[in-house]
Amino acid sequence: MTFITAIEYRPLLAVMVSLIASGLIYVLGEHIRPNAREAITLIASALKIIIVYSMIPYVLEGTEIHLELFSIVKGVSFAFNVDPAGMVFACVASTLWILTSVYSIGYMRGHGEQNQTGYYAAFAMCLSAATGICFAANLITFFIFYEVLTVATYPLVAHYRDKEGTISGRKYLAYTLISGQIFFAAIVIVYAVSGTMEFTPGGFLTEEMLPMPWALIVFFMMVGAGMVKAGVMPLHSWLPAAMVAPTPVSALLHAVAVVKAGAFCTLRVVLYVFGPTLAKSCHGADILAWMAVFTILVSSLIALKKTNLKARLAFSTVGQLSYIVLGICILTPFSTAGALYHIVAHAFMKITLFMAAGAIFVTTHKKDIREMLGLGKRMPVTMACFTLASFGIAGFPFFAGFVSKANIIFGAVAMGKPFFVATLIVSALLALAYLMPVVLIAFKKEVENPDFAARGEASLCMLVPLVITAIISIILGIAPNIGLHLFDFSIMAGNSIFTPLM
Amino acid sequence: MTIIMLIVVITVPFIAFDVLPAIGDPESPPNSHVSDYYIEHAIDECNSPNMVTAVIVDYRAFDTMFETTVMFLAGISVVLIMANKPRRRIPSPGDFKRTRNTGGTPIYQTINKDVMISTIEPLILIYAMYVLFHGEVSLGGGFQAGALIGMTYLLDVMAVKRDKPIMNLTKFMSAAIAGLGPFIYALTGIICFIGGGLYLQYNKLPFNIHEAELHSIGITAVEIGVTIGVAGTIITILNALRERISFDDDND
Amino acid sequence: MMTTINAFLAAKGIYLLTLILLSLGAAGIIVCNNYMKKLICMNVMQVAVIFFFLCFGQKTGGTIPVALSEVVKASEYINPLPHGLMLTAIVVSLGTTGVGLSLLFRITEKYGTIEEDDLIRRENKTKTGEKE
Amino acid sequence: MKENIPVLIILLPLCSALLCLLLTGLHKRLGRALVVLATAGSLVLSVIQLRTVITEGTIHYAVGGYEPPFGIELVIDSLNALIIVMISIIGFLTVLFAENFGDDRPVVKGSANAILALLITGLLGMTSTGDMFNLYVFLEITSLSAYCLIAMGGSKGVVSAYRYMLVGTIAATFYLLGIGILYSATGTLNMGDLSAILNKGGYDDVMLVSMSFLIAAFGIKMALFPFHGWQPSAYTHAEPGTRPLITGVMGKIPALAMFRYFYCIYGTDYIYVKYLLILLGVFSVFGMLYGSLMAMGQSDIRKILAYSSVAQIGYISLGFAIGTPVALAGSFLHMIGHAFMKGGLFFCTGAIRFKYGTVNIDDFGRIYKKMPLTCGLLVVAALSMIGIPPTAGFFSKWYLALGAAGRHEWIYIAVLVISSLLNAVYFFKVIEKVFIQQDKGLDDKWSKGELELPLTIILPVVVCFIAILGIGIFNVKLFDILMLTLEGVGL
Amino acid sequence: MTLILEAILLLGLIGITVAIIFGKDLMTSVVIYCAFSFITMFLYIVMGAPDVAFTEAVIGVISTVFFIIILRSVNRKTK
Repeated sequence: MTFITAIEYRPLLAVMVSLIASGLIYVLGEHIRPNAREAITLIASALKIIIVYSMIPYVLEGTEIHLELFSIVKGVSFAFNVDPAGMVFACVASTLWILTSVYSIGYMRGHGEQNQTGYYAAFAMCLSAATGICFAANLITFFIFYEVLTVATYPLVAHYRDKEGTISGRKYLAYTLISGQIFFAAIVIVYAVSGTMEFTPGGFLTEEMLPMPWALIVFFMMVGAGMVKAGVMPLHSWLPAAMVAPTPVSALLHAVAVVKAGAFCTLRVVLYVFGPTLAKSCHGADILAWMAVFTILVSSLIALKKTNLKARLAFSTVGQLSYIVLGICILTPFSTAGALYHIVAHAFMKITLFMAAGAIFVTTHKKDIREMLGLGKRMPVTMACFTLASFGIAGFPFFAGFVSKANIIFGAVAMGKPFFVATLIVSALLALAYLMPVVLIAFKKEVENPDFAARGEASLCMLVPLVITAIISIILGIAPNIGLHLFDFSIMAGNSIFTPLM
Repeated sequence: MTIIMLIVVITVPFIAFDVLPAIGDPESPPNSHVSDYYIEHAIDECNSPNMVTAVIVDYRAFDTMFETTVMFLAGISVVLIMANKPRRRIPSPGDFKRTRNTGGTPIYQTINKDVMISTIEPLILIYAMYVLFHGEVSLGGGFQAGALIGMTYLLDVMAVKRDKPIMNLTKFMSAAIAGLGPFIYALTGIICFIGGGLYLQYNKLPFNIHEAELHSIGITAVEIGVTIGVAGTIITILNALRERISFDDDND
Repeated sequence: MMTTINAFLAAKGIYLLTLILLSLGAAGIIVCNNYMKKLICMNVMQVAVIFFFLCFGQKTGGTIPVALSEVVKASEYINPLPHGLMLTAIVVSLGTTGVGLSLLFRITEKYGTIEEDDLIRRENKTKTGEKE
Repeated sequence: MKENIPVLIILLPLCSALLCLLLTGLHKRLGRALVVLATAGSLVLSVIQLRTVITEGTIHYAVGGYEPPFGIELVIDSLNALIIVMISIIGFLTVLFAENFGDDRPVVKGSANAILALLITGLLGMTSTGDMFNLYVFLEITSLSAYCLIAMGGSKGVVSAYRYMLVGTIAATFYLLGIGILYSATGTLNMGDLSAILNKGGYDDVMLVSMSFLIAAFGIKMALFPFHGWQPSAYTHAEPGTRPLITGVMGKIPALAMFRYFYCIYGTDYIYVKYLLILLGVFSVFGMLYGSLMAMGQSDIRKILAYSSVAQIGYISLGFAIGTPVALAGSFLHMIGHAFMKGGLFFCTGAIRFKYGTVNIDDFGRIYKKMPLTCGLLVVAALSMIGIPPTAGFFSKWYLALGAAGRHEWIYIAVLVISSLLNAVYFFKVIEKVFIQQDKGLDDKWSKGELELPLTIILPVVVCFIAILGIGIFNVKLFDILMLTLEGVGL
Repeated sequence: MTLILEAILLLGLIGITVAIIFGKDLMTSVVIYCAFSFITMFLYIVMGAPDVAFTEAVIGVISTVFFIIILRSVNRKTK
């Protein structure tokens, strides 16, 4: 029983819960009724939430939850370590899983999708991998889950089994596998020069281990994996292509697990492997920050031109994720906390937007923004949530996005980088520019669109999660610390990295 | 061109590097290190004046067991390869048929059967027995004996009309018998376990006689195994080939 | 004169000839177009390597390795070890030849030819209708 | 009896092979039952032997009671013992699996089982022997049975077998030539004794010349890059029931023998060693790239797997070319892991062929619905080939890369990365076909019973599945066992 | 003296091999190969290996018979 009750085993349990659920769904899925299959998903996600939340008090107290299972390769163990940064991501992922699951049930049934068994199994597997990424204590454990995530996402991206799905699946694999293999080579080099792989706040690599040109090369070999998943330009193009998948998958990709895993990877590499000192002295952080700035601006401009709602949202994600990367690369406690908190904020806001887009698609089969004239009449609740989330993305005060962006800006100011500040402000305006038209078109009063005459929201399964996430994103803006202490965690993580350097 | 290149590639290393000992030098490593032991101890350890026999069935008996197995393996390989039912040939060029009718007198008509069967074959068989049982004192051994028996069968098949040799073995039976030979060999080795010895350690055979005699018994048993194996294999291969190809042209 | 030739042969000559035989066999396997000839060349090659082993087993002034009396001196007998080894090698070569010949027969039966170039042509022709 | 285990492991399959035909004559199924029993017995004994070796150290078994260098010696160290377990497992599974293929005449069944058992014997013997010439005999047993099994795969198989036979005989002759040189220089055939003599010094030229012949010989036998010509067609057309053993294990054992010569016998002190290492490295690098590139162009799954074997053998010899203990351990982990991956993939191919009679990947559309178990293995094995954690392939690659980093051979790491990406291209092509392509509506040739396949096919599939993941997750255990032997070996 | 004899015999073998490689008639090749076996046997005796020679004598006959059996179903002429 100690296995269940002992606090050290909680991270393992959190990973195993969804892994077992995934296996069960794959093996039993075709033989049991859909209701039973989805019950497995829901039960697992509820369990996962309980397990993850139960660790919050310990982490708040500063207790180290450390679990070493066995040696995974000679000299390195398969180990979990729960720290504030990982906790932030884990809370987001597990909370959103249950919401997404409920939403998926509504979406998949409403849409009459094929291959639902495989879908739920792969979804659970992704969540398993994401949790593993949060709690991994060293590079190799991290890499294992990172690759599992890559592979498990592939069937989701290629869900429709048609030509388009195949092509975007290939694109996804090409980007992630190549970067993953390069990441692998970098891990080998890091292990060879330093002899350790444990994530340490403030990094464990030093300049003596990796002299200058090598440091920069290895830095980008490692960060590359994060950049691909986080969609930093020029490595972003798989993300819009993956839009062909069903909307819950997009939600997973954009909000819950995949791109966040990329951002998280960047965080781990920059701050826990290289550390601020080396990242700065090898200029890796600077270059990466400028790439993030470029991405933020360019992706917002591209988003302006897209008329497909999901594509527009996808480019919005590309830009927003670069906020996180930028926050990390500014290398101050504030900006780091802001970046971490942006994982939370963006997750809730973007998932609202995607769920809304999915709800619109399922009920009205509209994808193009220009066809949504007067949609507000038909789906007022959905569109209201969409509006709220749009404000959040733009970074209005009292929305979750504001808190994180403000922190990143504080950091940029502290480091004396006015251009970054300007970028953040400009991009907020651009975000308004590409999201507001949707709202305005939908709520345009003068025009009567015959398609949207009668009122008709999506099914409750879809509507409820949507409303919940929208409300959460407001609550998090007003009281960032409520309930889960996510903001505290972010601050703790920032401090733990930078305090030793002060 | 290829020929010359290959010759150069293979021979040059030997000319360039002086790696081989002079021929006939009694002091050279291959002639002194291990083999002196064999020459000096073959008689007292193995009770076998023929040192080659001592080497192959006693000192390196393990090799020879697998050598016999290789023969058996070759036999059943041929059986297996030939056992495939003939399929339709892809082209049907005329040359195939033409070459089959090369004409001439069938072999069995050119041979005096009486001389063959009543004189030559028994002689060869007796010689084979001699070679088999005196392998340890004079030239030859199980392998040669087996080959001689196989040759007798070959002659027999040539002398009488096909399908009517004295011992009409099917290829299945002969292959099974060929397997028995190496099995006898292996069994001899296993019997040594009973006396508490290692594999093929003849002096631990569980018989209550002098050690040197035990070696003789072991060697003889093993030689019989080799003989059966080799003879069986040769007969098997012959049978298998014969089954698919008309050995004589007596069907014309 | 005689001794020089003898010395040369002992040091290099015999080895050289053996190796030339071996390379001829190998080359025959490669350049011959006919599968039967390839098989014969394969045998030649094996024979050559047997010579190679027997070469350095020779001993000047030694007799064949069958003991003539109870007391033996090592220098009086030719090294028996290579003989033992090569007996095995010969047997193996017979086995290989047997298998090779039966394979050859199957090839003839199926393709009607044992010339390599004809065979490749016919193989390509039947690529589609292959039955395993 | 316990001290006789090393030789019993070899004897059991041998005796079963020798008696198989006789028993088949008595009753149709008796011979096969004997072979199954014998391989199972040999598997049990090999596990016992592995435990003994780990606790008590290397076993030296002098056959016939003659002390080496006068008699033949079997040497079982932890490395050998592990490989022997691997051979026994795959051999046993293949014997079970082969039941479902080939025609049913007693002659054919009996001889085929006998030859399979002899192939296992040969492989086991090659692994455990400590005598150079004995190795040759086992090499010939292995090759002859392989020729025959390849020839059983139809008329194309016969041609491939014939070509393999010619090339294989060249290899065997080169091997004899190599050991002839060694014997002529040292006068011994025992590997331990030889090693002692060679390491006294003064044998540099002998080592160079003999090693070049041995590299060519083993290169041909293991299908190392420039010598791989026979391999793709032979692997493709081999008898479908025995293909897992031929493709999974047969190429590895010559590699093990090469390792023995290179590191255990020659050591790394002679002056030519670095040239030989570079030579081996070049072969492996080109092999890895060439094999993967060729595999990308194929549509017959057997050909894909055959070419991928060329690449995977490159991984193994890359470890030898790097030469540090860690890299060597990586090589052997890959050897063991790859045996299960490639064996497993061919079990899958055989199962699909058994059920639907096709080997072309274009026909594989959506078969995962009808054969979930087989496709599960297919995916796991393919991921392992690419090197996705936590499968076996990743960890062997890890140790190889670590070894390369330790010697600052950055180019090898780059090639490892490129090669795994190329692997990914063609394996995801197969996975795509299996999961995404439209159903071709092939008719099921086996629809008896509840299960998707007969039990004799399901068992190998499941065992391989477990083994690939198990070797991956518990690789450190294997690594420690390997290190017992490899600790002082290498650079 | 034996060495010179060996050398002469080896040269003969090389000649035979060349004849086999360039011959146009397979039957000739096989028959020459029989002669090759015979010379080989002789050479073994010269080298002091009567056991090997004995074996070679027997095997030479058997393998020649095998060759001839197969040759009956194969086109004799070659390019």
